[in-house]
Amino acid sequence: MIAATLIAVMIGMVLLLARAFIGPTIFDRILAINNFGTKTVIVLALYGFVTERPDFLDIALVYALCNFIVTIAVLKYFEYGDLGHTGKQPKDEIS
Amino acid sequence: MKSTLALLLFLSIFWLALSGHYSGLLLGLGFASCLWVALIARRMDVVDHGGLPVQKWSLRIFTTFFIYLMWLGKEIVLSSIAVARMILSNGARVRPEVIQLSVEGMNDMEKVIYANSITLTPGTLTVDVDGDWLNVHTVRGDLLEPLKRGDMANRVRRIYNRSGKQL
Amino acid sequence: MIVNIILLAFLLTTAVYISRITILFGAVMIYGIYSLLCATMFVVLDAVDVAFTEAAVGTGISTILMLSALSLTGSRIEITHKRKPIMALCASLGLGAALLWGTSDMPHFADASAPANLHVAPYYLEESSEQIGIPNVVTSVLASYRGYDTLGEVVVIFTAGIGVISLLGRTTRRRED
Amino acid sequence: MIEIVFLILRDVCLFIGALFVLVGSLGVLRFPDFFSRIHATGITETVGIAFIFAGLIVEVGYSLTSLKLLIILVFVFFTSPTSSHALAKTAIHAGLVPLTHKGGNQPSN
Repeated sequence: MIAATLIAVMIGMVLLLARAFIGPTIFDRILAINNFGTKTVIVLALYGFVTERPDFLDIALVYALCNFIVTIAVLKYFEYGDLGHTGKQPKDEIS
Repeated sequence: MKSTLALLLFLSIFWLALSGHYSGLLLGLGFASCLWVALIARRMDVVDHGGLPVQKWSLRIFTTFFIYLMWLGKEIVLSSIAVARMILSNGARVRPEVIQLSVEGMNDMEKVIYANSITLTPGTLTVDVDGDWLNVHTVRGDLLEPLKRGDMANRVRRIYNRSGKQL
Repeated sequence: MIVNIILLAFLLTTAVYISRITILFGAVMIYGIYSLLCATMFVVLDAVDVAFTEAAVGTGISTILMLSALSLTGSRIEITHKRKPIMALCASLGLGAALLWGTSDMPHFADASAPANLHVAPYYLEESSEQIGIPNVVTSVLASYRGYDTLGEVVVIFTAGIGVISLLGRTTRRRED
Repeated sequence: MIEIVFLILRDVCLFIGALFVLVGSLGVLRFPDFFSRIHATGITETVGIAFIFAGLIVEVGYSLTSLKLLIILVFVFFTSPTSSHALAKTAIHAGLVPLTHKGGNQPSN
């Protein structure tokens, strides 16, 4: 059953890849990638159980962290056009 | 200083929970790295001064919060089923709407819990927070009915034991 | 096994898509997926430490670095594929074929009698946890048995980091003046 | 006897979780506009991952592993609304208008 779940999540990944490829807006891609990261976390956890080595969960944890940070960084880039921005001044004053 | 110590304590507990090795050398190394991270966080001034749970949060609030989480879990499952049925019916029943909800009289923590609960429930999504108003997007109007009636808002208010008045 | 095949198929499609996409920003985004897949592949190949590094560096830092490069250069221009680089395609296909042919001489994955697994690896595996006291063998090899080597690497990376910071720091200071 | 119950519980949890993950991904592909697609990803990131991890926790029982699973779960629960909200807000600020069935019912911001 765990292996079947693994396969099901991977089919879900295929659907998300399709959404990431066809877009159409950049936000659709970011959304698909963010969700892809969550699915990767699930896949890693499940894979650890399929191979009976659940110690791999640490990597899943790092993934969850990185996924969040990357999404926020990308959106910050989009909102302010600059990653070093503190978010205190409005967008128009920088450029 | 107090928040830095709380951060250090939290990091140490987190390290203990994750490592699973309890020999002297490793415990020392782990604590040293926690201390290092806490010091860097203090120097960078990224320690969260507002979120220290020991001051305001008594045990009672933890229990009410837990009850709220249980209720939220039920809501999440119910609305997920609704959205899942929408997806399986080829998106025919999708009626996106954007409405504004009032969060008048809530403090910041309650607003955060409320807005995040709305977002966490599939089918409804907090797009923007604008003073005392939340812009909420939904895939179908009737998913917003419980929110409009103020069920969730009242329960959020009840976490801190404030009177749940009608919106 | 089927996980391997699916992951490889994902990697291939992502790589082809990255090479075809015309928006730089989209390429950076899809590259994040590529890194995630790569790291999952490393986990499947039992290289947990490499997967850790790939997860942190490939997914986290390199995406952010590319984004900062994009925001520094301000480049939002779409690339146009004008030329059809037949020669380059032939060269890369040839190189790939040569590499594939080369791997046929290599020992199989996880072969216990491979030369790499016979020299010092058994010694490290058996003795390191008693000698060093660290449960992870890779860490004790990197930080203790090959400590000087690692120290040299760290010095090189540190120098490179200082170089980059001094280059970037100058431009921002000039902008403030 | 109790083992069989746990086995069934695990399989049911995993099955429901896998189903929700699949449906959520299908929704990301099927829904008509960006803002509705966020709701579809919400299914994966709440119910899907919760049921799958609950199944895995049933599988391992009391141990450090299930604690780690719980930590990941809590972490995903905390971050997923934040990133969805940030996505929606950035998209609105970038000028993307949500599709509404009435038309012209745009949010003021």
